[in-house]
Amino acid sequence: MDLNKRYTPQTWPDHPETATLEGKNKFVGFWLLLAAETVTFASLFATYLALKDKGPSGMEFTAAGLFELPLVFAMTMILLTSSLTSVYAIYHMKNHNFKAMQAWLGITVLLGLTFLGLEIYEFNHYVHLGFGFTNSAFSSAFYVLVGTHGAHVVFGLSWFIALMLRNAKRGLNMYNAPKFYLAALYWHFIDVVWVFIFTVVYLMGVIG
Amino acid sequence: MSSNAQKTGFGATIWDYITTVDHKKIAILYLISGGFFFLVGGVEAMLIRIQLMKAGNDFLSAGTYNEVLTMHGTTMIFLAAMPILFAFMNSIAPLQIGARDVAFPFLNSLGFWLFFFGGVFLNLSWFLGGAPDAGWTNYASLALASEGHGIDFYSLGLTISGFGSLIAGINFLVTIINMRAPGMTYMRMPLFTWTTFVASALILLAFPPLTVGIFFMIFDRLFGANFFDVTMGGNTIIWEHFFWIFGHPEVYILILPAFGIFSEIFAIFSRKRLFGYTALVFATILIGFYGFMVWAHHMFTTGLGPTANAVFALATMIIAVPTGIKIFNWLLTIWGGSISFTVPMIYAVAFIPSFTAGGVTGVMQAIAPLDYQLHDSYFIVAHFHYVIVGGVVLAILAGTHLYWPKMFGTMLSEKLGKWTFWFFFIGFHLTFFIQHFLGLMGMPRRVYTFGADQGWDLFNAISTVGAFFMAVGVIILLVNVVMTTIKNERVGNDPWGDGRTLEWAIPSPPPFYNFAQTPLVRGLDPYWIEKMEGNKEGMIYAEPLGDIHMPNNSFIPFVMSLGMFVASFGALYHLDGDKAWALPVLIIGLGITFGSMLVRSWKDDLGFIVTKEELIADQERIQREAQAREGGKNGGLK
Amino acid sequence: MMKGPKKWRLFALMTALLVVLSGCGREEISTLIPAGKVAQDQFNLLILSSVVMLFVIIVVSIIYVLAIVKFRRSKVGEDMIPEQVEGSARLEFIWTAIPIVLLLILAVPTVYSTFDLADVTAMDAQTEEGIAESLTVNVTGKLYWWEFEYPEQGIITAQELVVPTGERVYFNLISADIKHSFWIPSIGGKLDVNPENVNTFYLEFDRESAELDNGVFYGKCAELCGPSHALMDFKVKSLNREDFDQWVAGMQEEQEAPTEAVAQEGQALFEQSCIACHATSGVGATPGVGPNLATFGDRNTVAGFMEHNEENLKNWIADPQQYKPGNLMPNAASLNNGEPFSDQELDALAAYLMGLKVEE
Amino acid sequence: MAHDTHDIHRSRAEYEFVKRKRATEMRGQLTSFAIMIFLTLIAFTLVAAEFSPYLIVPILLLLAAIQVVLQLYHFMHMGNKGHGMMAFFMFSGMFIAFLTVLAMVTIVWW
Repeated sequence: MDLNKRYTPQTWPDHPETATLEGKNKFVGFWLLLAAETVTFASLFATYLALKDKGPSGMEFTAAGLFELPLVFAMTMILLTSSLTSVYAIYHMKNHNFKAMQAWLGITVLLGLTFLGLEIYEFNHYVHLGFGFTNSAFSSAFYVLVGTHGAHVVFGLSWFIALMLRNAKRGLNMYNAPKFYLAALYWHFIDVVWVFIFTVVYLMGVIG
Repeated sequence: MSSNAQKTGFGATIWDYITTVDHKKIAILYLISGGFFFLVGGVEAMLIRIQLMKAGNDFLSAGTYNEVLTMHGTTMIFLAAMPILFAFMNSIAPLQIGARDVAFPFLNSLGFWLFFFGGVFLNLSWFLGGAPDAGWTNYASLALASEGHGIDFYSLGLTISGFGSLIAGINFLVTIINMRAPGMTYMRMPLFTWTTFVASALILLAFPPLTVGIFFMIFDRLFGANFFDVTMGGNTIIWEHFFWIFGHPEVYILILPAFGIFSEIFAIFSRKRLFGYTALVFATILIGFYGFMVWAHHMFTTGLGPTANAVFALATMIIAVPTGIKIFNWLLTIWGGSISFTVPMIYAVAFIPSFTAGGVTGVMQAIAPLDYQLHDSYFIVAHFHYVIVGGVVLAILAGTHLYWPKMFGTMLSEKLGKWTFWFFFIGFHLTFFIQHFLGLMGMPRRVYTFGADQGWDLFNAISTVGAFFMAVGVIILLVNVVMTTIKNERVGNDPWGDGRTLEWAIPSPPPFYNFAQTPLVRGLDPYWIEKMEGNKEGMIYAEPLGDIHMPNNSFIPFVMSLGMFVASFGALYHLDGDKAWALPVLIIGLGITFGSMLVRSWKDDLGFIVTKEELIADQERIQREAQAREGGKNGGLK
Repeated sequence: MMKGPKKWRLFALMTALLVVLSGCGREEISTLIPAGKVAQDQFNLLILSSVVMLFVIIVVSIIYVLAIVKFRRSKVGEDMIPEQVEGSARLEFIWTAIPIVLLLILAVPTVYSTFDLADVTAMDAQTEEGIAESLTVNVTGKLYWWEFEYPEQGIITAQELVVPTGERVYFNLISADIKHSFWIPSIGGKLDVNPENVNTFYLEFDRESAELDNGVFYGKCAELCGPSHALMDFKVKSLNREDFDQWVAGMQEEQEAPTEAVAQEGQALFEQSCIACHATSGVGATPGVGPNLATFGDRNTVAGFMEHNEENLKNWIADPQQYKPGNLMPNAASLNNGEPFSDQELDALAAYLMGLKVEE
Repeated sequence: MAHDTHDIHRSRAEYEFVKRKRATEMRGQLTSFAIMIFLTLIAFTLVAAEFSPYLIVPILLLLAAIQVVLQLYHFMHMGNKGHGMMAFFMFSGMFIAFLTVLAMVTIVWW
C-alpha cells in the first residue's frame, strides 16, 4: 500500500474503511471483538445483579441509599453527546475533510475526559463515604462493572489521541481511515454499555 | 525457503520462527509446543494411574496428587488439545479456502506467543512453591482456601493464554469470512474449515465468561474483593456458572475440529464425497448453538432446583440428535466407497465406536436424577475421557499422520503408525472402559487413594495397565517422528493420492506465499473435480500471475507476550507484602507490553512485495525438485 | 410408585440379572445394589437408558461392521472410483426422527423423577401434637468430617449417621467451610453441600445395615475439598424404628462415668486437653469445632476410614496430620503443654474413648 | 495483498450527489441523537417521579433497548450492506448475554 498516495474528495471512496482487504479484515474482526465484549459486559452485569446489595451482616450501603442521580445524569448527557461528535468526525472522514475530522475528534476527547473526571470524582466520593472496593460483595461487583467501563473509556481516549497525533501531519489515507472508523465504532459501543449501566445500576438501583 | 530469510543456520532458524507471521510456521510452533505440553500432561496422567494402581498406595502424597490431577486436566485441555488443533487449523484451513495467508498474520503470531507464555507461566508453578490444586474446574470455595500461589498461577496463566485463544479465534473467523478464493462459497467449504469456523465462533463467545470469572478470582485472591467470599456476601455458585458457561462450549471447541478432521479423512480414504454434506454443516452449527444452552448439566447436584434441572436435562438430550446425524452421515460416507486402511483412516474407523460409546454415556448423564449417582464419580471420568481421548486425541493423532506431509513435506512411517495405533487404542479402552463400573461401584473422582475394603482394587489395577499401553503408543509415535525427520524423504503435492480439497493441490510444504495464483473453485472438493476432469496442472486460476504482497516478520508479538509474562510475576508476588521488587516488576512488564503496542501502532508496517519474476523463478525451482523426486523414485503412496 | 407395578417387577428382574452379570462391587457402597427407594429409582433409570443406548450402539455397529467389511479397497479393486453420492433426504429424516423418539422415551421418566426426588413438601408436616411426622437430619460438612444434628430429638453426633429404615428421612445440608458433596451410593444420589445455602432432599433406607458384611453403609464426600477429600468418609447405620428410638433414648441420657482406672485417667486427660473442641455428650450439644465423640465406642472406624481399634486411635491422636493431611485437629503437643502424648497417656485416652457408647 | 483498491474518479456531479446524500444521512443521525436525549430524559424523570418499581423497571429496560438499537443501527450502521455476518455474531453475543443474565438472576440463590 502506498502511504504517499494523495487523495482528493473526488478520488476518496464511499467506504474508505472497507475499501482495502486489510481494512475489511480489521472491520470484520473488530465487530467480532465487539460481540465478545457484549458477552464480557453481560457477565459483569449478571454478576452485579446477583450480588446487588449483598454484603456482610450489618452492611450499611445499598444501591437505593448510595447512588445520586444528578451526577449520573450529567455523565450520561456528556457521553451521549460525545457519541454524536464522533459521528460528526466520521462524517467528515468520509468527506475526506481531515481538519474537520480532527476537530470533532478533539471535542469527543474533551467530552470523554470530562466524563472520566466525573467518574473518578464519583468513585472518590463513595470511597470517602466508606464504600470501598473490599467492603462487600456488592461493592466489588459495582466497582468492577463500572470500573471496567471506565477502563474502556480510558482505552478509547488513548486510541483517539494516538491516532490524532500519529496522523496529524500526514492526513487521511487508505491505511489509517479504517483505524479512525473503528475507534469511533468502539466509542459508540462504550456508549451502548453506559446506557445499560445508567439504567441497570443507577436508575434501577435508586428505585430499589 | 522464504526469499526474505536467506540466512541459514540454527540461530537464524530460531530467530525466523520467533518473528514469523507465516501461518504455516506458526502452525508448526503450535504443534511443537502443544505436543510438548501433551507429553507433560501425559506424564501427569501416568503419575495419577500409578498412584491409584492399588489400594492405599503412597506413591504421591495427598497434596501432590491434587496438584497433579489439576495440572493434568488444565494442561491437556488448554495447553495440549486446543493448541494442537490450532496447529491444524492454522496450517490447513487457509489452504483449504485458497487464501494467501490468514487475515491478521501479526495477531496470529501474538496469539501463539500469548498461549505459549501463559502455558509456561502455569507450569512454572511446579518449581515456584506448588502447582494449583483445586481441580481444572477450580471451584471457588476450595480455590480461595488454597494456600500458596498455585491458584494464582492458574488464574494468571489461563488469562494470558485465554487472550491468545480469543485472538486466534477472531483471526480464523475473519480469514474464513473475508479471504475465501473466488467460487469458494460457504456451502463449498471443506468440513474441516467449517468446524474451524464454528469452533472459532465458540471461542469468541465462550472465552469472555471464563476471563471474567478468572478476573473475579484474581481480584478476590490478590486484591481483596469479595465475589466468592460467602461471609462478605459473595457467592461461589457464580464461579460455577461462569466456568461452565465457558466450559461446556469449550468441549465443543475441542470436538468440532476433531469432527472436521475425521470428515476429511472419511472422504479422502473412501474416495467418496461426504454423504449429506449439508446436513453435516447444519449439524455442526446446531451443536455449536446448543452448546451454549446446556451448561447447567454440569451442576445438576448443586441444588439449582428441579425446574432448572429438568430444563437443562431436556436441552442436553437434544444435542444427541445432531451428533447422531453426524455419525450416520460418516457411516454412509464409507458405505459404497473404496476404503483404504491407512493410519489416518484406521484412527477414523476406530473413532466411530469409541465416540459413540462416549456419546451414549453423555445422554445417560443428561438424565438428571440418574446423574445424581453418576456426577463426580469415576463414571464421569470414564465418560469424558471417552469423548476427549476417543474423539479429540484420536483426531489429533489421525491429523498428525494425515497432515504431516503437508506441514513438513515427509511421510510418517505407516508401519510404526499402526503400532502406535494398536497400543494406544487397546490401552485407551483398557484404561477407561472399566472406569464406568468403578463409578457405578461408588468410587468418587479426584480421590488420591482408596481403602482395600471398598472393592475397587482389581478394576483400578486393570486401568493402570491400560495407561501404560497408551504411553507405549505415544513413545512409538515419537520414535516415528524422529526417524521420519532423519530420513527426510520428500513427497509431492498429494502424497495420499486421493486428496480432494485445495491443500492437496499445492506443494508439500507449500511455498510461503501458498498459491502463486489464487485458484478458482468450481464446486465442493475442488481438487477432486479438477482431477476427475483430467486437469494435469491440478487447478484453474482466478487471476493471472502477478506481484504478491506479503507481511513482514515481527519480533513485537514475542515481546508483547513476554511483557505480560513478566507482569504476571509482579502481580502474583505483589500481595505477599514482603517482596519489594514485585510492584516494579508488574509495572515494567505492563510497560513492555503497552510500549510494544505503541511501537506497533506508531511504526507503519506495510509488508513487502514478491515480484512476478521472483515468483516464476520459485515456481520453476519447485518443479525441478518435483521432477528430481519423481526421477529418483515414485514418491508418495501411489 | 404404586402405578404400573408390573413394569417395576420387570426392572427388578433385570436388576437381579445385572447383579449376576457384572459382580457389581460391595453392597455397602455400590449404586448397582440399591438399598433404598431413591437409589432404586435411579438404578431403574440406569437400566432403562442402558437398554436404549445399547440399541443405538448395536445399530451403529451393524452398519459400521458391514461397511468396513464390504467396501475395503482390496475387495472393490484398486482403481474403483465410487459414485459420488450427495446424500439422501429420506435417510436424514429417519436418523433425525428415531433419536428424537428415543429421547422422548427417556425424557418422560427424567422429568417425572427430577421433580419426585426433589419433593420435600412433606418435610415440615406435623402431627396434631406438634411433633414432626418424619425425621429430619441437619448435615454439616466440615473439613474432612461430617456432623449430624437431629433437631427434633435435640441430639448431635458425628461421622456415623444413624437412621430408621422404611421411612423418608429428610436432610438439610450446609457446609461450614468448603463445598462438599453428600453421597451414600447404595441409598441414593448425591447432593452438594454448599457454603452459602441449605440444600434439602430426602432418602429412604430399606435395608438394615446390620445385614451387611461390615454392618454399615459407606458414605462419601464427592466434591474435591482439599488434600484429604478422599478420606472424608462417613458411615450409615440403618436400624429398624424400634432400635432407632432406643438409640435416640440412649443418646439423650447422660453418659455414665467410666469405672476402670485407666479410663478415668483418660477422662481427666481428655477434659484437660480435648474438651475445648470435642463434646462427649450427644444431648443438646451445639455444633462443635471437632466431631462429637458421644458414640465413639460404637463407631465402625477411626477418623472415618481406619479400622476401629485402639492402635489406630492412638496413632491418630498422636499425629493426625499424618493420616488426614490438611485436617484441623491440632498436633498433640500443642494440647499437652508442649509435650507429645506419652504411650501411657495415649493408652488412657484410647481406653476412655472406646468406652463412650450408647448402644449395648 | 494484491487486493488494493481500484482508483475511483468521480465527476463533479457525482461528487456533489454523494456529498448531499451524506449530509442528509447526517441529519438523520442528529434526529437519532435527539431521540436518545429525549429517551434518557424520560428515564430519569420516571425515576425521579417515584412511580411503582413494577411499572418503571420494564419501561426503563425498554427505553434502554431502543437506545441501543439506535446506536447500533444508526451510529454504528449495523443494518447497512455487508454487515450481515457481523449482525449475526452480535445477535449471538446478545443471546448468550441474555442467557447469562437470566441464569444469574434466577439460579444463583439470593
